[in-house]
Amino acid sequence: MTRQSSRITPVVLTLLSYTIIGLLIVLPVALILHEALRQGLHTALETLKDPEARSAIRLTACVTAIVTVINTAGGIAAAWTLTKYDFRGARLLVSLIELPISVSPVIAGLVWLLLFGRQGWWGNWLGHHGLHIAFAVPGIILAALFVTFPYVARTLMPYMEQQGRAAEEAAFLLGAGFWKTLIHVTLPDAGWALLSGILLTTARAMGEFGAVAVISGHIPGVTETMPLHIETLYNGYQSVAAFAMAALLVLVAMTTVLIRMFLERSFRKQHP
Amino acid sequence: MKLLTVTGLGSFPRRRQTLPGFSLSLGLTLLWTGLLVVLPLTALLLRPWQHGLSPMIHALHDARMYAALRVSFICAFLAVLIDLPIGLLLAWTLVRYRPPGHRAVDALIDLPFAIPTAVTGIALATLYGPGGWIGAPAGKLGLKLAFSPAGIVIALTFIGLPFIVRSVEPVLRSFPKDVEEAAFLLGASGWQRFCRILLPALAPPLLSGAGLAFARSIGEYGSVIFIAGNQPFHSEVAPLLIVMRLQEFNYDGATSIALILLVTALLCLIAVSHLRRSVSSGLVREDGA
Amino acid sequence: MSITLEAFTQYAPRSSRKLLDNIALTVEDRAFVALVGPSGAGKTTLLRAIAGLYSHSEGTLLIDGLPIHDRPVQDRGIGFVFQNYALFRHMTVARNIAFGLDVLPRARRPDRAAIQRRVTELLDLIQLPHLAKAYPDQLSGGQRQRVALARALATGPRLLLLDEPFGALDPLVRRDIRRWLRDLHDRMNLTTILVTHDHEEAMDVADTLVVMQEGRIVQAADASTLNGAPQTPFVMEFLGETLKFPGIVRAGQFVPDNTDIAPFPFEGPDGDATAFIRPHDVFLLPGAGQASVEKRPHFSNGLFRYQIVTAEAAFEMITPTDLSPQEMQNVRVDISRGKIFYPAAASEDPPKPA
Amino acid sequence: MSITLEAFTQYAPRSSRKLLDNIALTVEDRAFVALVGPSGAGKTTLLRAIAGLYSHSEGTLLIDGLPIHDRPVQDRGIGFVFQNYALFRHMTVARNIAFGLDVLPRARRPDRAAIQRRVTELLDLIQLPHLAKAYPDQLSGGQRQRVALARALATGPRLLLLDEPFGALDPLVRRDIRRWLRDLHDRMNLTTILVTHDHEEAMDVADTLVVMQEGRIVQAADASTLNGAPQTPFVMEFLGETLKFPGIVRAGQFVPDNTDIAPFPFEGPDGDATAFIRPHDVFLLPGAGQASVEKRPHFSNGLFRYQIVTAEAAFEMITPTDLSPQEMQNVRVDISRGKIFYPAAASEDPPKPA
Amino acid sequence: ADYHLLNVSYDPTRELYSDINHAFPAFWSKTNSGDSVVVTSSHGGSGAQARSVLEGAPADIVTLGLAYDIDILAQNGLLATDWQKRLPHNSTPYTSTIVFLVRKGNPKNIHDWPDLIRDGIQVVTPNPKTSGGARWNYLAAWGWALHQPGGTEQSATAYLKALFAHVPVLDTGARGATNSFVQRGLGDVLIAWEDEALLASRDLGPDKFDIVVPPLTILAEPPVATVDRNVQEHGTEAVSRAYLDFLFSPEGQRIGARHYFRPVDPAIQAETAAVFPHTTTFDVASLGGWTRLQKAHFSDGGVFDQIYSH
Ligand SMILES: Nc1ncnc2c1ncn2[C@@H]1O[C@H](COP(=O)(O)OP(=O)(O)OP(=O)(O)O)[C@@H](O)[C@H]1O
Ligand SMILES: Nc1ncnc2c1ncn2[C@@H]1O[C@H](COP(=O)(O)OP(=O)(O)OP(=O)(O)O)[C@@H](O)[C@H]1O
Ligand SMILES: [Mg+2]
Ligand SMILES: [Mg+2]
Ligand SMILES: O=S(=O)([O-])[O-]
Repeated sequence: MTRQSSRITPVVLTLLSYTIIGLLIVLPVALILHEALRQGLHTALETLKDPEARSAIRLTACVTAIVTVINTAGGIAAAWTLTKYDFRGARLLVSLIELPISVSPVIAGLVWLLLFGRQGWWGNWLGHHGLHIAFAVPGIILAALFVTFPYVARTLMPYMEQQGRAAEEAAFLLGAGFWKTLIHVTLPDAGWALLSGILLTTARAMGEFGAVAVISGHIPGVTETMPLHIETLYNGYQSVAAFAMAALLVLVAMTTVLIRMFLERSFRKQHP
Repeated sequence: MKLLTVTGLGSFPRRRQTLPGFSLSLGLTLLWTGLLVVLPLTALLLRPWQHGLSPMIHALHDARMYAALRVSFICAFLAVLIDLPIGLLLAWTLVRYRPPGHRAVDALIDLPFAIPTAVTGIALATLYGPGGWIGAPAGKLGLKLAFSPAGIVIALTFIGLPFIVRSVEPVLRSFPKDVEEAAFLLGASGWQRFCRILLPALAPPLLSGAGLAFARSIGEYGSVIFIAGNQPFHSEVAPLLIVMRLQEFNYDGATSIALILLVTALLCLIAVSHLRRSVSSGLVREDGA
Repeated sequence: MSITLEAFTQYAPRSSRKLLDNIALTVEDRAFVALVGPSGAGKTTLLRAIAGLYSHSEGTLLIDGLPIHDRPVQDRGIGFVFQNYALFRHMTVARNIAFGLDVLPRARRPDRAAIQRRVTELLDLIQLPHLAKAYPDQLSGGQRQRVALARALATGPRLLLLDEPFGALDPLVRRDIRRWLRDLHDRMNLTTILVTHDHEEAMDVADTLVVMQEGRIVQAADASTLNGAPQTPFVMEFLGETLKFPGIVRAGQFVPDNTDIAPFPFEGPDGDATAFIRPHDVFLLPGAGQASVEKRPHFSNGLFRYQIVTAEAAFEMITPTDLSPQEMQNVRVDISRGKIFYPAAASEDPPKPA
Repeated sequence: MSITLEAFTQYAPRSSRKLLDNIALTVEDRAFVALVGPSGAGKTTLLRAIAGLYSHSEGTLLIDGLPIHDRPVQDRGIGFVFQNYALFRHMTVARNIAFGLDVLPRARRPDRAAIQRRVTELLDLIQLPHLAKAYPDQLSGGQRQRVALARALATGPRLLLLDEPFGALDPLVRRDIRRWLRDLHDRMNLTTILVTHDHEEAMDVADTLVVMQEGRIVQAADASTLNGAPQTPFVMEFLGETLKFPGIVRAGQFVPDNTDIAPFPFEGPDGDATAFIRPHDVFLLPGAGQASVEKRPHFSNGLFRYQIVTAEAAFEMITPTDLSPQEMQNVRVDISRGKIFYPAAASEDPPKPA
Repeated sequence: ADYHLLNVSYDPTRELYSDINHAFPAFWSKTNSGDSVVVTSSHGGSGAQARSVLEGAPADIVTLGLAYDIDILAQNGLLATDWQKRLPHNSTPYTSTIVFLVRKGNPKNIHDWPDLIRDGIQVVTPNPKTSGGARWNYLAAWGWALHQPGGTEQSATAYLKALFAHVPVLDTGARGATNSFVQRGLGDVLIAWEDEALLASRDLGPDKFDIVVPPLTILAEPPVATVDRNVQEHGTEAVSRAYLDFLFSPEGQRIGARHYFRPVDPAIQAETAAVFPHTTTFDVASLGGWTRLQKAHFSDGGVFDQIYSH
């Protein structure tokens, strides 16, 4: 179908899009790596050994893990409920689940303050009972939970929708109960979509800034996640350390993206 | 999603679901959604009224808020407008031409989503600032990119790009080859095939991608504040104003603006989905997004 | 295993639309029943109802005399083969087949070796012993179909429900596999209900055919009853190529409107009526009329197909004899083996057989 | 419009695998040709090649004596109907049909009214005048199929290429629409090439059948030639239910291995051979042997199907006569109307007809 | 450690408190028989930091950019309203002033406040709504304008309006503004804390920046306090108090001077006089005091908002 006349178009369009990618995405990433390595790899790595840096990395890993587990579990339950059953109010539930995507990160932090800040509804009372949520790790987790809330459900739902219910019904008729069907039949088949949702959640949870900034209080070693610590470092004229940590986050982000791509590819190969 | 029918509301007996586990999974879903979304948003809904109507009325009379909303919305709109052709071009190149390195590029596209927004902000501000790799040459040409609304648009373009590409890509990939061939055999030129056959099919995903990018953009904070300039009435975005009100210990004001921002964002999303529905007339089978 | 439905009505989810309307059906133990009917007739719905895949229904549905939901799924002894197999794509063929055993509660689950043995046995049965390790996506349609069957048989069900299991297969393979299925049914003492929209297939394999239309059972009988005494024009038309000749019943005779067609005796009330007949039941009365006959291209099974051209219409007949040119001129048409239906019968009333 | 292919070889995109291998085929102007063959035989590939949808091929492909790529698409006069219609989902039926006219360069494009008229005309032709404003997703399979046809016909092509156009239709509708297509072909003086995997359909509608296997043409002939003188066992088997009896040719006789089957005279070289025969060409010689016969359930078109049980094997025959019980005992089987193929023929060599 | 202290501070004190936090434990264990203490400090725009504490950040000590931010905490019951009387010098261990940082060689020839509003000059200063330092900057300009012959509130407002018209970017904190000027090369002049400016010109880029001290500027007094409610909860009253005392001690004062914060101890003042350029200053009290200024200028709809409203 392609005639000689159109041989040139692919080349032009490819060059154009590669240029755009270069300017818009590669350049900022290159800048981050460039700044991080300005004083050599060794210095960059040294900065990551700083106790506050390490505690930021630890906190980020911990928050990410908790958030990913909770939102994955919730996302699976939601996707399953919404695609495998018919019930009234399903549409409303879908809208609610997707809502956080259109909520500003700042608001995502703010809403928790309204509940758990000292000026909020329950913050004082909880504080008196020794429970600190705002400006402590639980608050950060809540903010990250809110921001990454929809991703697993959103990636799973279209896939499960298209899966239909036949396999589940078959499993049911073969005597499998809810858990067995979910674990042995539905999830393995939706594996790729699930993983890609999890990776999105992970990436976003690690990198969240606005929401966490509102509720964190920037307490180094206690409530500073990596993105917040990057800001602190940058403001402390420790540009190399800041960019080294940023580069670390970028590398992790790239890894998740690569894993996602790889999974997708092997998935396509398996189910052509 | 099947449509909810209104017929026979409550006129038939309660039915059990075919598959087991309905109450369990619905319960988990409701608990999860209730605690993490409904509860905090309820707080946001109620808080502005806690001290009567006046904070909200005051917020509604605040020209600065309107200016900030305008900046947020216009910049987000422009960014999406820029993202649309770029996203379409990228998706097209990756899916159709599969040029050398397309896999790597495909992976790169998700980066804006994954890189922490603050890092994005610092990197872009450095890059496009007066001394930056791009900012310096642009400055010589008399272009001021960073610390102006143009900076906001740049940051939001960066943030929104993956949304467009990722929603167009699968539709483009699964677009039936024979439909294009049919058009070819009926004599349509390459351009005619693109405009009359592909574009209408891509319009719904483009729109929903645009809707998502837009919603994300108007709320964007981290990547914007570093590059925006943050001048009231000029380059101050709505989320920053919320933070500012908080800083003034003005919770009622902050929540009022937050609520207004949220409601406007939702209205925009609803408008987009309506638009999308009218664009996809005839495409009865929606693509589940 | 016997199945009894009485006044069984099934509603569409979240609506008051009836998918099945007042169904009465009894399936005896060890019967082989085929559900046939046009698309949308409710065949799948009925099959799924019997499997217990719906719950919002009215009326009686008894399996071996017990309401279906009274027993846990594992004890129901029902094997179900889905229209497009619903195999578990991420499991090997062997794991697919073993699934029903794997998910048994530990107390009742056979040990690994026993499950392995059962799988091997079933793989032999479906003649695919070499494919144990393959994934469903690597199989052809016919192979998938057999794997789905093996999976349904693994737990030793006594009732087998099959939803258009041969839909995706090519005609020659189809025949083989349906024979094999019938054989299996007989050997294993199963009760089998098969959904198909192919009436020839149904007649070939089943003892009883249940003809469905718009959520109701129009007629349930064996093949020769259905052929000899179809209850409604719909049944007649659905079960094969049918020619229709409108006419009138008068004084113990059916007189077709088309004068090239010979009237014939028929006992019934006077009035407008239509004769329905299969092309192979049409005979020619050479020299007795005005119609002419043309030979059509090759037809199957050693039969010939002729086009009969009358002044008013053209239609086709089928016959095993190769007509000579003189037999093809000035013919009159004999449709006395046809069935007469009165107009009302077209909708609801029980018709009188011709 | 005539088509000539000579030594035509088509490679898979970006590989050296041959999808079509050394094809030679001539399609006369106004011919109705059916391409038949099992799945993967290359039918679609050949049709697409003729439409000019490939560019990387070897050999000659001439349309009306000219290489296909020498003319712009609009001037080729080819209408193509895709297997799953490939309708434009976002356009109404009318806009779909008008598409080929809408995209003509302004200079050659008819004015709006003329296009409108043509669309109306085609909608009438396909008997769907009321559906002009409907969208493809709102149509049934049969309706879509006809819209696809109308769209292909809008620009007045002289060559019509159809890829399994009836795949999704139910058997009764299929017959009607294929008759209608044949009619259209005759009325509009088209040259038509139809891909199908249903040999009965091909025989019913086409003048010439082209049987394909693994990218090659095995035989191209009319239906009776194919039936009377199939070139290979594959052709024979592909064109209908076939029984196979191995045996040996010796001294002017074919002697089946199965002793319940009567030997019959056959002129050919001595050696191992196999007789292929259709079930309806089998006859019984009652009282002449050891085999017994059982009646099978109902079969179509007034025919009967019997199972013949010999000491060595069981197989089925079809006959229009209802056998009496004594005719069913101690029979010998007459297969003298079968065709004999020698082993080599099973793969490549041109066979000798029996 | 026996004690953990959290010092919630403002932006330009990162380096200062980093040193103090190192020095203090030794000081403490000397007087308290080996008790160990670890101090962490958190930095950000002064207003944002005050809000964190107000909302529940577990600060033992606040060392903020201006008294008003601590007043807010006091008004909400986190500490006594007379907190400023509890320590010497109005609880201000160091003072500072507001100065100009310009590019090396002062190419735009900037010497005094009027130079800032010349055509083509770009001024970098953070947002007074979110940054304490920015409020000092703002008030320095305001006070200077009032002190001019014939200076009135109108003329001062007009000056500020002209000044902010030259500001291309409003960062949220003092450090953000410094970064814009220093790292991203934005603007011709940065209005900054004296300590911030000295740090930048002497430590970050001796060859890149010059300091310009305007003849008349404000005396900035960033105060410190313990957060009573939190220290009671944490049981850290004594050690927190000791931390603040340490700031006033000679050692604390010297560390401050090392980071270009002006000591309040006269002895140390004399000792380090060479570090600090001489200038004339006025204080906040002379402008009407924080509460009045805050309300008139920085509250919603105040003078600062009017500057920007069209
Ligand atoms: N979940 C459902 N909700 C609403 N209507 C349904 C549902 N399932 C089936 N139907 C409707 O019930 C009717 C019967 O459907 P069913 O699937 O039983 O038909 P069928 O006889 O199996 O047809 P086919 O031969 O096409 O498979 C159809 O009109 C269908 O649209
Ligand atoms: N684009 C392609 N790349 C590689 N192989 C192809 C391609 N298109 C078709 N083939 C292969 O060429 C062979 C012939 O395919 P084709 O579609 O022509 O078969 P067909 O006769 O139309 O079969 P069916 O009846 O299933 O439609 C098949 O083995 C197929 O896998
Ligand atoms: Mg069905
Ligand atoms: Mg094909
Ligand atoms: O730290 S500041 O309050 O001066 O920005």
